[in-house]
Order: sequence, then C-alpha cells, then structure tokens
Amino acid sequence: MSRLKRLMSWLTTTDHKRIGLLYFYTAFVFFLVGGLEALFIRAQLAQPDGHVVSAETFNQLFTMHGTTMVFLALMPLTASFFNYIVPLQIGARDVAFPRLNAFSYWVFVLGALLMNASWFTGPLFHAGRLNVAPDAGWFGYANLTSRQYSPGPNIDFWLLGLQILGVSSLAAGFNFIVTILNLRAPGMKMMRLPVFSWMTLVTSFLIITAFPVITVALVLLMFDRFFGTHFYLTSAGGDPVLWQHLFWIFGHPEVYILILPAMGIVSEVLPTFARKPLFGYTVVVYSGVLIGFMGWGVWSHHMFSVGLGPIADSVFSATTMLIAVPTGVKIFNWLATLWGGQLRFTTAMLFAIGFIALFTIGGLSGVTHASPPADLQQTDTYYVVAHIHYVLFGGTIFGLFAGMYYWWPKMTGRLLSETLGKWHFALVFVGMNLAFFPMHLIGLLGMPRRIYTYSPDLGVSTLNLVSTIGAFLIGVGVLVFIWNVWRTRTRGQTAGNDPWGGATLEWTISSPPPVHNFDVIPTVASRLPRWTKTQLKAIPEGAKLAEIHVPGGSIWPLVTALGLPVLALAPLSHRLPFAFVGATIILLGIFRWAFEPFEA
Amino acid sequence: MQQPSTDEHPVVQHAHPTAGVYLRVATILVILTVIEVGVFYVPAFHSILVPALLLLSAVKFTLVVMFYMHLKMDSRFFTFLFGGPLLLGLGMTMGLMFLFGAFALRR
Amino acid sequence: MTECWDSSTFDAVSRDRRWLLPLLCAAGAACGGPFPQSSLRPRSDFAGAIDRLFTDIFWWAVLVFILVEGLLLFIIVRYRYREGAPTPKPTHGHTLLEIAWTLAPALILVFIAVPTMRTIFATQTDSPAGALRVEVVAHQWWWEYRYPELGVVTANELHLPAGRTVALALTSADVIHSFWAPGLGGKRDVIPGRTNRLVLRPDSVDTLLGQCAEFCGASHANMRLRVMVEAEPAFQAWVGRQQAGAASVAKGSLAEQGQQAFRRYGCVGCHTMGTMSTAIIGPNLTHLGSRMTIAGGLFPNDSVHLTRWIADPPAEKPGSIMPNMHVPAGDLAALIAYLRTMR
Amino acid sequence: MTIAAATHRTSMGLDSRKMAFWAFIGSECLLFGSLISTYLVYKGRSVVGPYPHDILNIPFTSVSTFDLLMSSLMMVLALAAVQRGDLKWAKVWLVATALLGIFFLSGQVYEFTSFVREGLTLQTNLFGATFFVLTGTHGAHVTVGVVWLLTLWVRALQGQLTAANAVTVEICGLYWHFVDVIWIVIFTVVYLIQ
Repeated sequence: MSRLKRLMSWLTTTDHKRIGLLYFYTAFVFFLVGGLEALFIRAQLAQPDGHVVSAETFNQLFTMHGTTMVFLALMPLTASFFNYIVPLQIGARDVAFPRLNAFSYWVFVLGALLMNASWFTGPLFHAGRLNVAPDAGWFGYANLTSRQYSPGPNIDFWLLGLQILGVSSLAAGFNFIVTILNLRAPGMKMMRLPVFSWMTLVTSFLIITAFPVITVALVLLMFDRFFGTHFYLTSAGGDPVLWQHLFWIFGHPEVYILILPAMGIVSEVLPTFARKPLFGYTVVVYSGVLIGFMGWGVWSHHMFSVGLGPIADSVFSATTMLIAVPTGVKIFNWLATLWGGQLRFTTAMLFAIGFIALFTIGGLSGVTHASPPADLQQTDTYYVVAHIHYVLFGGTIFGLFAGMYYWWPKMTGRLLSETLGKWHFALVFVGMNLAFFPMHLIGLLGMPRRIYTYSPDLGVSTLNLVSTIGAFLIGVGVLVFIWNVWRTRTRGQTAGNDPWGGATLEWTISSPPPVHNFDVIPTVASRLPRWTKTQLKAIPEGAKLAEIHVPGGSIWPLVTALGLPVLALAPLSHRLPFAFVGATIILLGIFRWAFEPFEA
Repeated sequence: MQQPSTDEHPVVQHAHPTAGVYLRVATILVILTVIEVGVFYVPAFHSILVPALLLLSAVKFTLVVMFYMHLKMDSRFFTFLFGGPLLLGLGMTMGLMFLFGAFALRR
Repeated sequence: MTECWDSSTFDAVSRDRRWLLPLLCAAGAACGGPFPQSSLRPRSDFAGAIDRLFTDIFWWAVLVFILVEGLLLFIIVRYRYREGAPTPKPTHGHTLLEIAWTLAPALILVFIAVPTMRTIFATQTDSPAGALRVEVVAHQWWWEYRYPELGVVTANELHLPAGRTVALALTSADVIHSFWAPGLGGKRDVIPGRTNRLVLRPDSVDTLLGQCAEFCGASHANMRLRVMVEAEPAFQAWVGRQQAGAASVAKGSLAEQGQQAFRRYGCVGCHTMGTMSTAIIGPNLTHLGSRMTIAGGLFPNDSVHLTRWIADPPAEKPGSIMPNMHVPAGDLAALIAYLRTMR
Repeated sequence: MTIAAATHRTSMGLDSRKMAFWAFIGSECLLFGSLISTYLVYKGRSVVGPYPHDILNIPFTSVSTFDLLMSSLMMVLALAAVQRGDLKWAKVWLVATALLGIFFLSGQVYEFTSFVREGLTLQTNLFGATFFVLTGTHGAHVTVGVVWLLTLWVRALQGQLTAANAVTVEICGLYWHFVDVIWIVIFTVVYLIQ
C-alpha cells in the first residue's frame, strides 16, 4: 500500500478497532499534555512564593490541566476501550453505527486541537503574549467568565471547545447504547453481559442525559459573551449561581462517567487473575446502575459553601451519603472476589488492586465532604484536590492502566513487559501517594486550591515540596510505561489468543482480531463463556461459513467533523463568513454521508 | 451474516393505528387547545388556571407521544428511553425551581 | 522530634486532635510554626462545632479504612498464587453477605448523618439581637469591612471582640469570592447579587489568617485577610481610633507634600481619605497607618513595601486594578510619609 | 435515514436506527428541560419591561399551535401512506407537513420582529433573553425538521421511498412530533401561564 493510501485508510476507517487505537494514542498524548501542565503547577508550588511561571500562566495551567484530564484524556481513554473491547466482548462485528463512531473520534480530535490552540495563538488576538489558554478553572464559574472580567479569547476557546467535545461524546453515547443493547451475540442476555460492557452502557446513558445540560449552560454563556444577554450577570437580575447549578447537574454525572468504566475494567481484571468469577455479579451490576441514577440527585453537594439554606443542604447531604452505600457494596464484592482465589500479581492485577486501595481512600474523604458543615472547611482547599485525585487518579487512571496491561496483547498482539510494568506500577503508586496524601493535610492546614503562590507563614512548605516530589515520581513512572510500549512494538512477546486465561469472548479470537472480529458469531450460554463447560460450541455443527462482508470506509464523517471547528472560528474571530463556510461543510458532509451506499 | 438463533429477533414493525385513529386524536388535540385558550380568557377559571393548563398540556403531550409517536403500540423499551430522561428532566426542573425559591411561600 | 514543638505549636491543634501532631511532624511540616490558617484550630463556636463533627466522621473513616485496607492486605498475602494449588472454588455470591455489607455502611452513615443535620441547623441560625454587625464586601482582590453601627470602614484586617456574637453580611462588588478564615469556621461564598450570612462567636484572643477560597481571577492567591480577635477593651480602643478623623499633617512637612501628591496623582479618585475624598473603588485609607498589611494582606505595612507597591502595583500583584501612576521618586517618598502619618 | 447501518436481526428485535433516535429524543428532553428550567427560574425576575403579559400575543400563537398540531397529523398520514406503499399520497402529506412547518416558522419570524419593534430584544431583560433562546432553539429544531421533510419529499419524487424503507419516514416523524410536543409545553409554560 502506498503511503497516501495508508493514510487515507486511517482517515476513512470505520473499523471500531482502528478507531479504538486512534482514540487511545490521541488521548494518551493529551494525558501527557495534562501531566506536563500538572508538573508545571507542582514546580511552581514546590516552595512558597515560587517564580516558575507567572500568575496568569499558572491560572491557565490549572484550568487546562483539569479540562484536559477530564475531557481530552480520561473520557477518550475510556472511549478507546469502549471502542476496542465492547464489540468483542458482546460478540459483534462492529458498533451499531460505524461511521457515526468515526465522526465521534474526529470531532474529539478537532475540538481538542481547537482548545489547545489557545496555547500558541495569543499573537493572533493581539494579546501581547503567546498563550491565551482558558483561565477560569475547569468549572469556569460565572460571572468571572463574563466579557467584563475575562475580555480576552481565553474563555471563548474553552466554551467553544467544550461544545464541540460534547457533540463527540453525545454521538458516541447513542452509538454504544444501541450497540450494547442490539448487537449482542445470540444467547448473551443482559445478565450475561460482561461488567465492563454493562458499565459502558450505564456511562453512555449518563453521557446522553448529562451533556445536554452543559450544552445549555454553555449556550447561555455564549449568548452572554457574544450577544450581550445577562443570564449570569446580576446587572439585569441574572444570577451567576445558575451556572453552578447547571454545571454540576452535568458535572456530578460526569464524575461517574469517569469512574464507572474504570470500575468495569477492575471487575474484569480481578476475576481473571484470581481465577474466580466476580462475586455478586448482579449486585455489582445493579449498584453500578444505581450509582449512575443517584448521581443525578446530588449535584448541590459541590455548592455547600454557596449558602443554599439548611433544608437544601440537608437534602443534598442525605442523597450524597446514600451513594456511599452502593459504592461500598462494590468494594466489598471485589474483596470477596479475591477472597479464596489464586491471585497472580500481574501488572494489570496490581493496578486493579491499587484501584481498590486508593479509591477507598477517595471514597472515605468523599464522605467527609458529604457533611456540609465539615465540607465548608474542606471545599476549595487542597483537601478536595486530594479527594478528586484519589478518585480520578487512584481510581480512574489506575483502572485505565489495569485495562491497558490487560488488553494490550489483544489490541496489538504483543504482551507489555511485566518487569517494566511492575516498575511502572511501583513508581506511580508511591508517587501518587506522595503527591496526593499530603494534600489532605495541606488543605486542612488552610491552603486553598488554585493559588499560584502561598505564604511561608502557612507552615505547609515542606508538605508541598513532598507533594511535588511525588508528582515528578509519577512522571517518571509514566515515562517507564512509554518505554514499555515503545519496546513492545518490536520486542514484545507475542500474545496468542488468550495470554491470561480470561473468561470473556474477546479472548476467543486472535490477537489482534481480524477485521471482521469473529469468523462465526459465537452463541453464548453463560456469563463466563470460556470458563464454563456448558458453553455452546462457537461454530454450530454443520454451519456453513458464509462470506463475511466488511464495510468500506467513508471520508464524510471526517468532513462533517471538520465543519464544527470552522464554525467555531466565527465567534472566536468575530468573523461571520466562517459560520457560513462551516455550516456548508457540515451540510455537505451530512448529505453525502446520508446518501452514500454503505452497509455494515 | 448472523447465525439464526432463538435469542435474535427479526426486526418487527408493530402495527400502527389507522388514519381514522389519527384523525380522532387530532380532533381531541384541537379541542384541548381551544379549551386551553378558553381557560386563559375566562376570568372565572383564573384561580385554577395553572393546574388546569398543566393538566391539559400534559394530556396533549401524552396523546401525541402515545399515538403519533406510537409509544402505545411500540416496544416498551422505547417508552423507557424516552420516559427515563423525561422524568430526570422534570426532576431537574422541580429541583431548580425549589432551589431558586419558586415554591417558597410568598411573604 | 520533640524539639519541634513549643507550647504554641501544641496549642495550635485542638485537644481532641493531638494525635495528629506526630503525623504532622513525621510529614516534616510541624516545625513550620503554629499554622495560623489551620482549620484544625477552632477559635469560635462555629469552627468548634465543625471541628467536633469532622472529628466524628474522621474516626468512622479511619475505622472503615483499617477494615478495608487490612482485609485487602490479608487477602493479598493469604491468597497469593501458589504453585500446584487447586483451582479456586467458583463462588458466585452470597445473599446474606450482600445484605450485611449493604446495611453496615448504611448504619454508619446514619451515625454521620444525624450529627450532620443537627450541626447544619445549629450553624445557620438567625443572628441574635445585640450581635455585632459587620458588612464584608469582597473586591478583586481585597476585602472591605464596614461596621454600620460603629461608623467604621477598614480593609483586609477584620477586628472582632472575643466572646461576642458577630453577624457577617457578605456581598461582592464584582465576581464570586469566598470568605474563609479557618479559625473562625467554614467558608461562605461571596456572590454578586446575593447577601450571604455567617453568624459566629469568636472565643479566644488571637490573630487568625485567612484568604479568598473561590478562584476569582489573576490575583486570587493574593486576596488574603487577617482576623484580629481582641478582648473587648482592646476592641473598643481600636474602634475609638478608627472613629477619629484623619490625622492632621504638620505644615511644611514632607507629609504635607505627600497630601498634595495624593490629590495630584488622582488617588482621591478611588480611595476614601478622611474628609478629603469619599471614593469607594479602593480601600479606605484614612487609617492606613494602623494596619499591619497592605495590598490585600499581601505585604507588611512598612515604607519599603509601600514604596514598591505604589511605584508599580500590577508588578507586585498581577492584574491589580490600581494602576501604575508613574510617581517620581521624590513625590513617592512624600506620599509614603503622608500615608504613614495616617494612623 | 442519515444512518444506514441497521442489521436486520438484532438482540432486542428493534430497529437500531429507531432505538438510537429514541435515545436522541431522550437526550433532547434534557436539552429542552434545561432551557425551560432556565426560563422558569428567571420568571418574574426581569428588572425592566416589557414583561410577558405586555407583549405575548395569545390569539396569534394559538394559530401557530394549531398549525403545528395539524402538521403532526399530516406527518402521521404521510407515514401511513408510505407504509401502505401509497407513494402518491405520501408525497402530498410530506410536502403538506413541510409547508405547515414553514408557515409556523414564518409566524415565528413575524413574532420575533414585532417583539423587537416593541422593544423586546435578547439584551433587554431576562424575559427577552430566556424567551428568545428557548423559542429560538425550538425554531431551529423546526427548521431542521423542514429541511429533513423536504429531503424525504425529494426522495419520494425520485421514487426512492418504499414501504420497505418506511422507517426513514417514521424516524423523521418521531423528530417532528417531538418538536410538536415541546411546543405544547412551551405554549403552556411560556404563553398561557404568565
């Protein structure tokens, strides 16, 4: 294949496995970008009155660190596993809408690039500096984001980027709901669905219900900034607190969008390496569903310091505490899964066990936040920073790393080095605790978050230095992982179909799987197809192998996706023609897409 | 190509109502709208204006969804896909109105 | 390790939190001093109530932590892979166990929820009659305090009498801020268009640090505050000094030149200064000389820092709304002399 | 019809495109839910007029509401015709639906311009901002629906609509009716309950 042809085959691909890989590599690059931003933050805070970066740059760094990690790294990393693994786990040839899937990916890349372009495009806006990155925090509280208090293009990049990323997430959400519900292999009842696929389904429902709310919140902000309305401005009776409500109505389900997939991965990894089925499968599934549902009724616990009144505080405190119950149940079921097993401590298993250990800490500090009076001392301090990092780093990222070591052989055909993997785990585990545990104390001792400098009088200088050292240790650990991935390309041990003895369908086929996944769609007779004797044969007696139709690629998802950032250039540059060009591209893309002969 | 099995179902088109049903539903919808506007203009109803209007529009909403969008005849699962988020949205609206003091007794 | 503490360090941590001390020292932080901004050092009824509640929850969390992590460690050791061991028995679940570990956390949460609700309602009461009213106005990036009954207006340093209930009314002049002096109690957001309230009774004489806790723009980190909790006589004396008019300047002195410069460079356009000007964009400077800090609690109030500050405010405090007035050195010295006189 | 990837056999026996579209409609519930919430939360908080009762024209909007209800009727008739394989009537009902949609949109354009003439703009007050953004979003949905209907009509003219692919019309119908029920809510909440 010529180089151009190969490039085109990636640009037009509709294969869920290729899209999964694209998601993985892109999101991993943004994970590194977000990590780099974190290291700058920690370098600045290593000592009091630090001078590594300016106040303005620091504010951009923590804003983009949060935004990048949530929307450009963790969500798309989970999406890469949704894409690659879910169709294999449920015994499908592809997702329900392969071209929509490609569209999701391209929209994500383009939105991410648009938002990060703000690091280098200051001169275009006569800003007198290189970087005009968003700088109002990842939850961008109004009215700091209004034109009056943020006149530059910083917030415009943020809100337009988020709008575009929302389109990507929504499209993926619809796609995976239908895929999981409608494309299961024969015999795979819902209660035989692997837990990771179940959590993908719950996550997808959360995405399609939560993202419209942030979309509206951002639309209102756009109107405030571009058309002079007063949705969040007090000057005409508006209320900046409305933004907080809309943001957190989205934001809390978003937290579960980030953690549930990781819980799903852990629920796959633990049984495999304990050689025991998941303890209490139904309970684990239902508690995942319950967590997703209850996530809708707790948003104001992010706002206890707003002063909502004792009744609202009590109600949201009670609902928040209730969520601790299904979460605790999950942890106990994982422990019971390990109990009595034969635990093989592969790197994937280490990360999964690390998940339990660290997520428990994050959950417990979460309970202290659920009590509004206690939260009044903790919110907006480093204590809450510690909490979210125990949940999102100790939880989500550990879960994702477990998934990477677990499914890497399936995705590439080669095993990652276990020796390097264990170094990776040790460095990240130690670094993580060194970086984030002291933050509990730093917060309780009075250091607010989002400050670019602090006084030595606070007495938290040493703790901050320790935290910085921990952050750099994490960085070293990630470098080890990159080295591991790099050397595995050529020197990795080949994997075979099933290097771990896994129980689910993805391990029945070759690594990496053929384009059409399954020669014959298997018929499933149990929850653990590869561990159960009652499993029906994959190929029924006398079945004739029909010719497998592989769908062709399509360029129109990419073209349609291209229209979105072009459209966004209109408000960004205050030049209307971009809007017409962008809309034309989108319309053209949709029509060509709709009338293109395509079958999957 | 998929292997035939007991667990896979061919896509069934549920029977849709006839044009006669559609016309009858349309008639009811129009009558309800006329009543709504009527209630709005008759001063005698003003004490019960809000609950009456909410009830009427809920009935119209349900009629369109049940008959024109075929939820009455179609798979229950579609009712869940639509009703779940609808209830979430309603809960969100009620929650926000409570938080912004819309239900507080006016003093 | 013991040489780290002096009595003030020991005092810095409340009685039921003494167990934290070795932890703090082990973490290498304890030698840093008495933690003037610590939330573990309650100095009011409000902060005390929060502290007791947090201690309760903390111990429940420790209990669960030990249980879960201990169990996990035990499992890791006990059930690690051994060569030749039989394949484990496939257990799929246990209804009784599931019920048990659903109820246990629920029960613990009841023990947390009840005192939580009690504290919520106890700490959000209406202010009693006779409480000292203080209006806190947050600005980018400094604090304004108005005592409407006393006719006193000051900035950044809040003076409160010990033992008397105080009712703070919090409003913002621009964006959302959050008023937080951990020793006094939990933070409360300061939101434009709303008036939030904090009712509390400081209980011991002390100087507490605090700062804005809600990100509010470029110099959010530099929006600091100080609370001087004083005995009633000392507080009354402070009020008396603040109520007095602006200090007079001697004829022909450097300070008098400074007074003219204050007018000439347009300082009067933003700052209240005695009867000379009544502008309210920046802090009231009538008694600037009596304050310990300047620029939002950022620098000590001495000639050196005052000079650097006025010479180029945005360089000292990023984003500062106070512009660089390009005051030449001579006038600057006069200005400083004048401001230092304004006690 | 933008998506042509359904398999003929599915785990739930439901058409994948229809399922995706119902999920989309569920998602839209939250979109309009947020907009309506914003309208309700800000109701009566405008500092200056014009206020709703000064400006909303109930008789005019009643006609628009009636128009949209009738368009829904045309839509179901179009679907019934396609399912019967009656292409001739399908064309008629499709274009009738689209025309009623265009009529509704013209009404909205007239309403917006007259409001602006009477001094209510996006910037005037909270009522203006919430009203225009809510009804404008609805109008944008109607516009998309009209384009979609006209596309189907052109397909019908080309003879490419058959009973076999009636589901493409059905999905367009779901969208159109959903836009209609949203209007039922808006008409009550914004226009009638002042």
